[in-house]
Order: sequence, then C-alpha cells, then structure tokens
Amino acid sequence: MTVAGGATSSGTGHPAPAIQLRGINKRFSPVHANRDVNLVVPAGTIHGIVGENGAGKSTLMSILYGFYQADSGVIEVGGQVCPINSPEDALAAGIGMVHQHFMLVDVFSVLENILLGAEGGPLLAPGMAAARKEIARLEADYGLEVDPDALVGDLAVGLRQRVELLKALYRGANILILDEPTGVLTPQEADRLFEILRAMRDRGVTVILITHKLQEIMAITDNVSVMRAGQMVAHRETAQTTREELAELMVGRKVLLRVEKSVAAPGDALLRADGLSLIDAAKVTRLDGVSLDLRAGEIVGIAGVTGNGQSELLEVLSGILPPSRGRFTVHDRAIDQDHPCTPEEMRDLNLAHVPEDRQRMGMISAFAAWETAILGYHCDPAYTGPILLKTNAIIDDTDGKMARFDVRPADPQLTSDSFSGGNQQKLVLAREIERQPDILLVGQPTRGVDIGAIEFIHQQLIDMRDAGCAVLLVSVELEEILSLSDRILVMFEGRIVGEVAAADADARIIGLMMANAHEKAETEGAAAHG
Amino acid sequence: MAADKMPAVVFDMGGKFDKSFNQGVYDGVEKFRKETGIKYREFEVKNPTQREQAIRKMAQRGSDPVLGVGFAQASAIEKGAKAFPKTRFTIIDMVVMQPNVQSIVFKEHEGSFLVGVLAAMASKTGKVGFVGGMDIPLIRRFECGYIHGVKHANASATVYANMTGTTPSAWNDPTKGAELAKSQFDRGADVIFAAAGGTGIGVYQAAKDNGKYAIGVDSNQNHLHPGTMLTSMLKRVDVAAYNTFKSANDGSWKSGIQVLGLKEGGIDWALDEHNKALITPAMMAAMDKAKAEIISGKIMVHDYMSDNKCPK
Amino acid sequence: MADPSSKLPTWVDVGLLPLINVALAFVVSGLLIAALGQDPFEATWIMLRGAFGYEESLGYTFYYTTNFIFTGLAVAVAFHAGLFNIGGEGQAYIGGLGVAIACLALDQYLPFGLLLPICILAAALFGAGWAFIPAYLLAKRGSHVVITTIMFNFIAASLMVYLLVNVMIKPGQMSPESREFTSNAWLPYMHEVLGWFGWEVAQSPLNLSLLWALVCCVLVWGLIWHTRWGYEIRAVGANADAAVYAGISPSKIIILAMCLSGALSGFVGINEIMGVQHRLLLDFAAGYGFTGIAVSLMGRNHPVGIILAALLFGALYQGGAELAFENSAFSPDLIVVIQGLVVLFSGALSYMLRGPMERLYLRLSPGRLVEG
Amino acid sequence: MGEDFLLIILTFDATIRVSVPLILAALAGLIVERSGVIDIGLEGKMLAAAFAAAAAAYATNSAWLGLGAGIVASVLLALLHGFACITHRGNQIVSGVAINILVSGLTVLLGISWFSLGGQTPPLTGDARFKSLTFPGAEAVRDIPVLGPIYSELLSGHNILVYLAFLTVPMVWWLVYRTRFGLRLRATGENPAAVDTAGISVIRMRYLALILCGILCGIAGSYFSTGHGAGFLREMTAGKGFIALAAMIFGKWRPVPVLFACLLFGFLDAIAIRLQGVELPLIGEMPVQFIQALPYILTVVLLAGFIGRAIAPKASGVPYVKEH
Ligand SMILES: Nc1ncnc2c1ncn2[C@@H]1O[C@H](COP(=O)(O)OP(=O)(O)OP(=O)(O)O)[C@@H](O)[C@H]1O
Ligand SMILES: Nc1ncnc2c1ncn2[C@@H]1O[C@H](COP(=O)(O)OP(=O)(O)OP(=O)(O)O)[C@@H](O)[C@H]1O
Ligand SMILES: [Mg+2]
Ligand SMILES: [Mg+2]
Repeated sequence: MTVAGGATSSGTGHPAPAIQLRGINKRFSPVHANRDVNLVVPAGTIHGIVGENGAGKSTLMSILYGFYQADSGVIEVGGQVCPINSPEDALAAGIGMVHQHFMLVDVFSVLENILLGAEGGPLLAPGMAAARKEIARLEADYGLEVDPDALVGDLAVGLRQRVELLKALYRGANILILDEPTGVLTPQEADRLFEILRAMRDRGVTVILITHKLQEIMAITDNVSVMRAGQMVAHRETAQTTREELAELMVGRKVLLRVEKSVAAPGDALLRADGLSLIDAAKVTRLDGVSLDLRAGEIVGIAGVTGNGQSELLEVLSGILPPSRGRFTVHDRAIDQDHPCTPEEMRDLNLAHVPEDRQRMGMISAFAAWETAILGYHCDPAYTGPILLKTNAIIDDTDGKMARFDVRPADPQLTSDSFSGGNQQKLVLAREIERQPDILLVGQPTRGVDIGAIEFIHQQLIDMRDAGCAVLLVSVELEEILSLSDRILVMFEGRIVGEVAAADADARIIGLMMANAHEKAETEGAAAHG
Repeated sequence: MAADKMPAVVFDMGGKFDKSFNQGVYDGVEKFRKETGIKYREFEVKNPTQREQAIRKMAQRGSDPVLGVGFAQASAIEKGAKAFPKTRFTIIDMVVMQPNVQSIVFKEHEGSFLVGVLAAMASKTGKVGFVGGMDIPLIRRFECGYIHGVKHANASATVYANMTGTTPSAWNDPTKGAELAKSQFDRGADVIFAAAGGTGIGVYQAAKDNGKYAIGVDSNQNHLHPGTMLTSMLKRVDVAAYNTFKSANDGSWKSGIQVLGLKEGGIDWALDEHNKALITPAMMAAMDKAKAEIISGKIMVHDYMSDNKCPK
Repeated sequence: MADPSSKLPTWVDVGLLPLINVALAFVVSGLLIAALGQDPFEATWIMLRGAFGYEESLGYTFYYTTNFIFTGLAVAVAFHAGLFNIGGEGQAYIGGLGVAIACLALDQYLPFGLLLPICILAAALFGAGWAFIPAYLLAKRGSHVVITTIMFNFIAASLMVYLLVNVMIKPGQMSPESREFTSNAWLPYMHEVLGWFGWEVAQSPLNLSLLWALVCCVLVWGLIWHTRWGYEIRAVGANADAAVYAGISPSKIIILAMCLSGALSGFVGINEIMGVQHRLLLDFAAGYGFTGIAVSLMGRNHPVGIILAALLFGALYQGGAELAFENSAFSPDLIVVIQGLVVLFSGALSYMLRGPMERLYLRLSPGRLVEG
Repeated sequence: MGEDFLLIILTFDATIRVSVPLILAALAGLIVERSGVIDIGLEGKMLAAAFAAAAAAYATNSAWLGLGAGIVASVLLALLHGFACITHRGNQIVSGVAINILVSGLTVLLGISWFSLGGQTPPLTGDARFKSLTFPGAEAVRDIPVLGPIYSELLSGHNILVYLAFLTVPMVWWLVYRTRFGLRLRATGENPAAVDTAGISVIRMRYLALILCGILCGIAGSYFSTGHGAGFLREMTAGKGFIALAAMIFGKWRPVPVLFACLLFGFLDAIAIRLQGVELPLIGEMPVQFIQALPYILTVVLLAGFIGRAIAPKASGVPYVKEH
C-alpha cells in the first residue's frame, strides 16, 4: 500500500492538479444542486470548500466520489479525464472520502471496518493479519492511534473519524475528501485531526476539506473555494483572504462573527442539582456527583469532550432519565430516584430542552414540520382539544414560528427531513424558545449549521438570557461556550472538574481542564511541593 | 332438462382429494357419472360461510339432489332445505330433521372395533397405536371403538393415542403424521390405525419405513403399501354418495335417517390381494366371529357419541 | 397516501398505477389459465360478474370486504406504532369467542339493542386481551412481537378446539359447535335492513357489520392522524427516542396500539359469529387475519387504501368462488394463485411501473418539471 | 432404566428429524436478513421446493435430480423476491406474503394438471427418495449401554439431507464470520451505505444472499417430500417456515444459537407428542389441546423469561436508496 497513482507530474515542472472538475451539473428533481461547477485542486495541498447549508458542497463531493452521478461535466484526476461512476472507480483512482455521517458499521470492530471492501482475498484471516501490520504502520506515520479490536459502536466520535481516515489511507488514497469532519469534534480532537492532515499533506496527499468553521479554513487550508446556491462563486488563496470576506462571499451579506452581549444580571437559582449521579444499564457511571446552580438571566456553559457525561446531564435534567443518586430541584419541585419526573412534567415546570442530536431526538423525520413543531407539547390545550388535535391552529402557529425563525422553506407541510440541518435546528429552537421557558437546556445548538444560521441562533440564546431565562448550554465548540456563557463549567468523566467565570475564561486553561490535565498538573505540582 | 336437474355435491374444507372422506364421496359420484353419463355440479368450500352459499346456489340452479359432505354442513343443509322445500338434500355424517332431507350416518365405532381386533392380533408387542386428526367427537368415536376392539382381542394390550393438531392443517400434515407414528413405534407399538385424512399418508409411510403395520381409513388404502398396510376400515361414503345420486335418479330416494353399520354394509374392513398374505386364518376366524356378533347384537360396541364418554 | 417522493400527480399515483398493476396481475393469471387449457376471457368475465354482477354477489363481496377491513385496520394500527402484528388470526378467533360467550349467556334475557353493544365490547375486549399478552411481553421484557403473535395464533387454535370440543359444544352433537343463538343475538342482514325500507335485495351474508367496519375506518383515520394518541402512536413508530424526549411512554403506546389492533381483529367475530354463523364454530377466522397483512400493506396503512384493498380481496374471494361454481375445471387453487399474483403485482411490485410512468408523464407534460 | 434411556434417545432422534427443515430454513432466513432483506416467504419457497423435488424425483426416479429441481424452484422464487424488493424496492413483507400465497395455489394447480391426483404427486419409492444411511457397525453396537443407542439410533440411520443440514450450520457460520463474503454480507444488513461507499454493490450482495437463501430453502423443501416423506401433499410444510423465522429471531441471527433454537422447537414438538395421553404426576392427564399448545406456550415463556430483546440487523426491511 504505497502512496502512488493519480498525482503524477506533467514533466514541465508544473504538477498537474490532483483534481479538476469542469462544468459539473447535478439536479435532484426539485433542486439544481450543482450548477456548472468548476474546481481545481492542486496536488499536495489542503483545499477548503465553504458555503451555506444546502449550497451543494456534499453533493459535489459525492459526485467526485462516485456516490452520485453528475448529469453533465468532466472529472479529471491527476490531469487525466477519469470517468467516476461508482465509489469503486473513485477508490481505484486513489480518492478516499470521509463522509459527514460516518459510513461505519457499528457492530464491527475497527479492523473489520477498515477491511470492508479491501479484504485482500476470499478469506478474512490472511487479510486481517496483513491489515494489522499496515494499520500499525499508518498509525505510526500519521499518529492515528486506535485499537483495531475495539467495536466501532463503542468508540467516541473522534476515534470513529480516525477509523474513517484509516479506511481511506488503507486503500491507498492520495486524495482525501473530508465533509465537515470537525462538526462533532472537540477543539483538541480537531487539532489532532489537523496535525494528521498536515502530516498527510507532507507525504503528498491532497486533502479537500468542507467545513462551516472559518477559523479552520484559515488555520489549515492552502486554498479555499466558496459555493452558494449550487454555484462556485469564488476561489481564494487562503493567505490572501479573511474570515469576514469568506463569510460575506458565502452568505451574500455581512455577517457578525462575534457575539455582542451585555453583562449578565443573574437572579434567583431556578435549578439546583445536588450530587447527581447516573449509573447506566451496563453499570457504568455516567454522572458522578454533579452539583450546579442555574440562575435566572444567565447562560451557564458546560464544556467538555464528547462522552464525558454532558448528554446524560441533559437527559437527567430534562426528565428523560431518572438520577441514580442525588437530587435536583426545579423551582420548588425536588426530583430524585424515588421521585422521578417525566419529560412531560418537566415541561409543565416550564423547563425546555433542545436536545443534542436533533435527528435522533429533537424531531421525527417522517413527520410534517407542523407535527415536529409540537413535539413534546402535543397535549397542550392550545394544540389539542379533548379528543382532536387542533390541526389548523398548529399549522398557523408553525407558520408563525417559521417566519420568526427564518426557517426555509417556510412550509409547515413538508416532512421534517426535507429541511437542511440548520433549518431543522431552527425549527427545534423555535419550538422550545417560543414556549418562553424559565429554564432552557440546550445541547450543541449549532452543530453542522452554517455561519448565517449560527449568528441567528446565538442571538436567540442571548435574547432568552436577557429576558430572564436560565440557560444551560452544552457544546463541544469551545468558542461557542466562550462567547455565549456567563459562567463555564467543565465536565470530565461525569464530574464537574472546574468552574470559570466568563471574564476569566481562557481557552487554553479550559482546554486543559477538559482533558483533565490541569488537575494532573496541579496534583503533580502538589506532589512535588509535598 | 337433464342439464338443470344435474345432481350436485358440496365437498367440505378438506377438499375432494383429501385421501379419505371427501375423496370417498368423490369416487362415488364419479362412479355414478361414468355409469350414467349424467354430469354433476361440485364445489369445495374454503370457509364456513361458503357452505350455505354453495348449498343454496346449487339448489337455486335447480340441482337435485344436493349432497352435503360432512357434519359441518348440517346447518347449511337445514337452511337450504327450508328455503328450497322442493329440492332433495342428502347429508352425510349428520342428522338433519327436515322432510326433504336424507341423513346418512355411519357406525364408525363398529368398523373401528373390528380393525382394533385385527390390530391386537397382529401385534407382537401387545402395544398398538391410534393417530387422529383433530380431537373432535367424530374422531373420538373412531378411537373409542378401536380401543374396545383391541381390548376385546387382548385385554392386556396397550393403546397409544395421538391427535395431530388443532388447526385445519391437522388433516394434511404427513410430516407430523410420520413423527406421531414413529413416536408410537418407539414406544413399542407395531400396528397403528390412522383416522387423520392426509396426515395418514405420513403414518402409512412411516409404518412401511419401519417395517410395522398401519391400518387405513374410510376408503380402501391397502394398495398404498402392500405388505405393511394391515387393512383399512371401510366407511362406504362412496357407496352412500353413489346411492344417493342413483336413487334420486331412479326415484327411490327417500328422506329420513339411514344408519349404516356393519349389518347394512356401510362399514367394513378391507381384505384384498394387497393384504391377504398378512391375515392369518386365526385372524380371519376372529374377524368373522366379531363381525357376526356385532351384527347379531351380541357385542354392543359403545358409541362415544351416545354419552360423550369412552368407558375404559 | 401519496408518496412524497413521487413525481406523479396523485391521481396517477394512487388511482391509475394500482389499476394497471391489478390489470397486470390478471394478464399473468390469464396466461396461466390459457396454459392450463381454459379460456382466460371467460374466466375473467365470470369472476367480475361473480364479484360485482348481481345483488347476491355484491353482498358476498362486501361481506368478505368487511372482514378484511377489520383485519387490515388492525395490522395498520399496529404498524403505525412500528409493530408487526401477525396475530390477527388468533385475535379474530378469540374475538369471536368473546362474542359467542356474550350471546350464549345473554341471548335469552336481553333484547338485540342491548346485546349488540355488549357483543361489540366483548369482541373488542377478547381480541384486545389476546393481543395484550404479546404487547405486554414486548413492552416489559422485549420479547419479539412477531414470534409471540405467531405463537398466540397456535395457542388460540388449541384453546378454541378445547373449548368447542369439551365445554361449549352442544351436547350430543357430532360437530364441534355451540348451540345456535336465539334470534335476539342475530345481527340484521343487510337484505333485511334494506327490506325494512322497501328495497328488496337478494339474500346474502352481508350484515350490519359492514357499517361498523366503515365506522371503524373513520375512527382509525381520526385516531391516527387527528388525535394526540394517534400522534403518540406514530411518534413511537417513527422514532422511539424522540417519543421518549417528548414525554411519551413507548411501553404504554405499544400496549395501546396492540390492544387497539387486537380489538379491531376481534370485530371479525361480530361479522362472522353474530352476523353470519349465529353459533361458535371451528376455524371461522379462515385466514382473514393473515390476509389482513396484505390488505393493510397494499392499502399503505391508510383506511382509504385499506377499504380499496379489502374490496379487491373481497372481490377475489367471491369472484373466485363463483368461478369454481361455474366451471369445476377452475379449481379453487387457481383463485389462490390469482390472489398471489394480485398481491405480488399491486403490492410487492407496485413501484415497478412508477419509473417508466414518470418518464412517460414528464415527456407528455415537459412544462411540469419543477425548476430548482 | 435402559428402556427409559432408549426412549430419551428416541425423543432426541425425533427432535433431529423434525428440526432439519427448521435448521435449513432458519439459516436461509439468517443469511438474507443479514443482508438486510426480510423474507417471510421461507414457507413458500420450501413448499415450492417440496413440490418440484417430488415431481422431478418421480419423473426421473432420482432423489438427487429431485433435490436439484427443488433448489432451482426455490432459487427462482428467491430471485422473484429480489426482483420485487431489491430492484423495485417493493415492500419485503408483501412480497413474501405474495410468494407464500402464490406457491400454495400453484403447487396444487400444477400437481392436478400433471398428475391428476388432487395436487399430490404419486408416492415416491426406491431411488426417488433419500434413504436412511446406516453407519458401519450400527447394528453391532446397538446393545452396548448408553453409547450403543446413541450411535445406532441418534447418529446413524438418517438420510443424507439430515447430515447435510447439520453440516450447514458450521458452513454458514464459517461463511458469515470467516470470509470476505460474510463480512460484506453482515455490513450490508447493518449499514448498506457503508458497503456502497466501500465500492461494493449492495444490490449484488442482496441478490447473492437471496440465492443462498433459495438454495437452503430448496434443500429444506426437498427434505419434506423426498427425505422425511415420500411425495408431495398440498400445504405439506404446514407453517414450518414461520416457525423457522421464529427460531431465527430466537437465535438472534447467529448460526449456532439458531441451531439450538431449532432443536429446541423440534424437541418441544417431540416431547409434546409423547406427553399426549400421559398421566403427569400431580396434574393428572392434561387435555390434549393443552399438550399440543405446549411448544408454543413454552416458546413464549422462554422468550419472555430468558432471551430478552432481540435486535435485528439494523437495515433489514429497508430498501436501499441512495438517491431520490
Ligand atoms: N438525495 C437528495 N435528494 C434530493 N435533493 C437533494 C439530495 N441531496 C441533496 N439535495 C439537494 O441538493 C442541495 C445541495 O445539498 P448538499 O447536501 O450538497 O448541501 P451542502 O452544501 O452539503 O449543505 P450542508 O452545509 O448543510 O452540508 C440541497 O438544497 C438539497 O435540497
Ligand atoms: N434524502 C433526501 N431527500 C431529500 N432531500 C434531502 C435528502 N438528503 C438531503 N436532502 C437535502 O439536502 C440538504 C442538505 O442535507 P444535509 O444532510 O447535507 O444537511 P445538513 O445541513 O448537512 O445537515 P446536518 O445537520 O446533518 O449536517 C437539505 O436541505 C435536505 O433538504
Ligand atoms: Mg453537506
Ligand atoms: Mg451539513
């Protein structure tokens, strides 16, 4: 498995571009997703692609990877016209892709996932042995550590992504497409990823990177292309452009990249948690003695690497899971293992919850938007009579929400999965925020959402705070936590390991806390002193 | 004229090729057709509602007589008879008291008794078996008569009895039939009487495969496996069906109840070239004696239906 | 009912295409009939006439339709909750038991008007009760509902044989049947009802149950799409995690949906036991429960579709019987084959012609292509 | 004691005979469902194979040609299932139901028109049937305590299809867990998009799985009419396809547990046969219907008590669509 193939030199000293796309068109029956798209990616560079939700980035990459077929247009790989009609063709041309939604089999081991499609013979055993060696080599070359025998379903997202990278490299890809790879990563994980990508570039791999995070574009890419509404609207050398310019090119207007907010004026504590613990069915401790106060008129941010109990904290506080130990009070209602509270009762206590994973929990893909827009509130007398749902009232209500939250397309009858991620998120936020809750639990509010929508969503959260709502914000985007929170709590292995006031917050220290390194540093320091 | 006076027969859910009861009727009416050249209408019901539909429809079309096969058609025949008082109806296996209905019932227990005697005598182990289709009164009547016959010939004999199932496939499950038979063979039985429709095919096959004896039912099934088919208990539904059409055709058809037993020749046991070799003179003598005693009333074979009990 | 991914106008999608599919099934059946040496056109004609041609045949067709509506709705309700209830057969059987017990116990004391609601309730309760156990085991123990409902079909059959042979049989009778109910417990036949209004129609087993079946269609439609319980059922069926988030208890919904499903199956007992047989007997469910699966899925789990699919199956049952009456060369098994082909073409292969149809439609009306 | 032991052995012997079609059909179901296709048409495929095998065996007087015909018939139906629900993305359950109905009519119809025996084939004799194989020395060791009966009754004396069925279990296990095909198969049933992006055709995998399913159902069907029985009878599979499906779920889509689930069903059946009419201690004689329902009741009890949640391959039942 050597890195060879596509990227040949043309001999004149100018290397042929790794990828050249000319006049790509792709139409889904109602949408013209790609319109005469041209793209040149020089070999051995990292090339960024940015654009709003639904701009056509993923579609373009799916075409390059042979997952979709373009209606017209030419694909050149390494200077040669290369018809790509299936992922098989793409793999043969040395193109690998890490999809936005990982293409992994959860019940397989890492090794089996890597082997799938490149088994090296009709029997598994010899291929497996060879793969182990090759994986060890790739790990060493690129710093991609992962246990080959772990079940993928048990891995954290960051590790799953490494599996995807290994899959591509194992197949000898020298052109690698990454679609929103950092959407689910912590800053540390993202940094690790970028180190890996740089290592790849240094070894001659060409990388195409799709992302909504402009700081990443600025940090790692050599060139960047901007898409809007299915078209390529600009190409820039990264060194020659700025975040502001890119943002404007993407959205077609000026975008505020910084959140403007006043100083908080916190009131009474509306939610108090006292030693909350959660032990799951597999007897693993997910939450370990979490205590916190949430006061009216403040945003408390919970920072942490994915899988350190943030999700469970939200699920316990919203009544989905009962705590195993400890208690919490919402207004004056005390909740513990013996006095659990259903999500329904929580809503009656005027607590709203924007779940982390909108597709899994926040909405029902097959439901019409108006049905998703009352999820959790379907027993509200405003929406249902003694027997029948007040369909017309709900639809009118949803119309209003869609208008106020700028959900596009503003059609309550469309099924929920026909909205893009950003618009789905706005719909869910509209549902929860318009209840004007006293307490708002928010998980990953801007995951996978474009910068235009991020700006809007952040503003909504600030407005909630200013209206006196207590907001608990869980996010793996450290920048988001830093810019929105009035107080920041850091979670590690189910415990709260630190609290920082917004004013004193420093990305580096919080980053260390998230990895629980500061504590180690402290204890080590203490040991040294003792 | 002949065309719209066609006789008609309504087979029940097992279908006319059930290898036993319905098929016996089919053989009888076919014989009538071949002999007289008179065609008949026929229908196989697939659900309970079609029984009445079919009976009425036949009568409506002017069929006469209309022959209903099996006890389940009683209420359909009764309704049909009331609605079409000019049409003659015959039902087999059940009594319907209507002026234009002829009911033909059989004394299955008498025949079962006889083959029970033969089974006991043919058994070397003193253990014999019975495989029924479904646990319903009719099959219990077979079983009870059979047990009495066995005990009559050998008071210390053991009888294993199994029922096949509780869904309609109980009458058509040769695989299960074979397993039931094998389980009885395993326990030492060496003669099995099957009263289970198509399931019996599996029983007979199992007997052949294991070198044991089986006894057929309803029609003469001796030819299926000469050498291991000990005999068949004949229930001459074919004759009854033939006679129904024949008598209606020549005007001798009479309403009322016909009870056909050994005496009337409606019930018998089969002896032909396929099983002649298996029947010893002693068996022959015992069978003749038992038959004569039943006909003379010396042996009273208990009818399960008389009190829903089978005295041990 | 329209599939959102379809590019065809609704009338083509839910009207024309299904018709073409049924026609295709008949073409293949015709070829088979011809191969067996019979005249396919005659056969088709007899079947059509036999299903719809005269009053009595219509009565029978609608009578079968009634059963299929009940069992089809039953499958659909469970399906909306993400459950596959194969136990319709057993639930119908036990529903009939409930009706029979109510009738046998009360038919000498109560007038029809009082007996009817009791019987409907009994059918629902018994059917629901028989579905409750698998539902409970799924909700509390995670037992796979497909297996448990299959098992409960067998258990129902055993129970019924036991009861009919040992307990409920009319004494001294050959046939394992209960006694006939008094006429207090007879659901009026449609021909009688129409007769009261001076409209004489031919006698058939069609009875008032058909109206109840249609009422059930409306109720199910309203329940599933216009009440919060239906909303909860669909939410659990589509995304159980989201349902939990919304404060809906999947266990409760599983039990609710399965019990509703069982109750609907149980209503077959109203049609069969109270409406037609007027006694309890073996095997009256005659496969209606199983056919309900095909009816529901062909009707895309929507009451309107279910009515149409039930009508199609009713017509096949009755038209098929007619075919066998008319010409004994057409064995009843031919009808079974035709049914299989209809399910195949208009159920399983229902999308086969959609692609070609879309292309044809776009060519005929190019202006309709939506611009993105 | 010896008598009782022999009876136990014979009960196990019956268990084996009854389990054979269940094992084959359940493994067939396992393979397709692992590829993400639900097949409730196992019953229909077995019935068609039983008919084709009996017809061909009768015509050629060769059980092996019968087996071949059975397999061909079953594979053709499997391909029909694939055509409907892989190529045309039809509903898999409806397609299975259609095949079951179609076959139940067609076998009888063809049987009547070919043999005029009311849908049966003529009884098969001699070479048209798979005969029991007697292991060397089986007769000689019969009287040795314990091992004798085990060897001569339990192990020896079945027809070749029985041994084939038991051999199929390790073969399927090996195929599913140890080969490239198996890896791809399992992946297809869990996440077809991952398979597709790995450059493997999901459609091809699913068709291959269906063909294997057809072959196994073909053997199972042939066993009914040319192995265990001797000829075809209408509906002779009597719902075994559904029981096999239940066993597959019971065994959680894994070959060895599926084998044990099939043996369990077979054993419950064999036991129920022997319990009919037996006086049980304390309870006395149970109604025969209760004994007949016992295997089903026990299945439910076991399922509720011990097995817990069975999780199907994630993608099973869902047609694979990558582009609308
Ligand atoms: N499978 C599909 N079927 C129909 N339309 C599609 C499909 N995939 C994408 N589209 C349409 O194509 C357009 C481009 O989608 P695409 O997924 O490429 O956007 P994107 O730029 O990747 O967005 P995001 O930033 O949200 O990932 C969208 O407007 C969408 O409506
Ligand atoms: N299967 C589909 N059918 C119709 N439209 C689709 C389909 N898949 C995607 N789309 C469209 O593609 C667009 C972008 O889809 P995509 O999944 O890339 O959204 P996204 O914003 O990237 O969401 P995520 O939050 O998962 O990143 C959406 O507007 C959606 O309408
Ligand atoms: Mg995208
Ligand atoms: Mg996206």
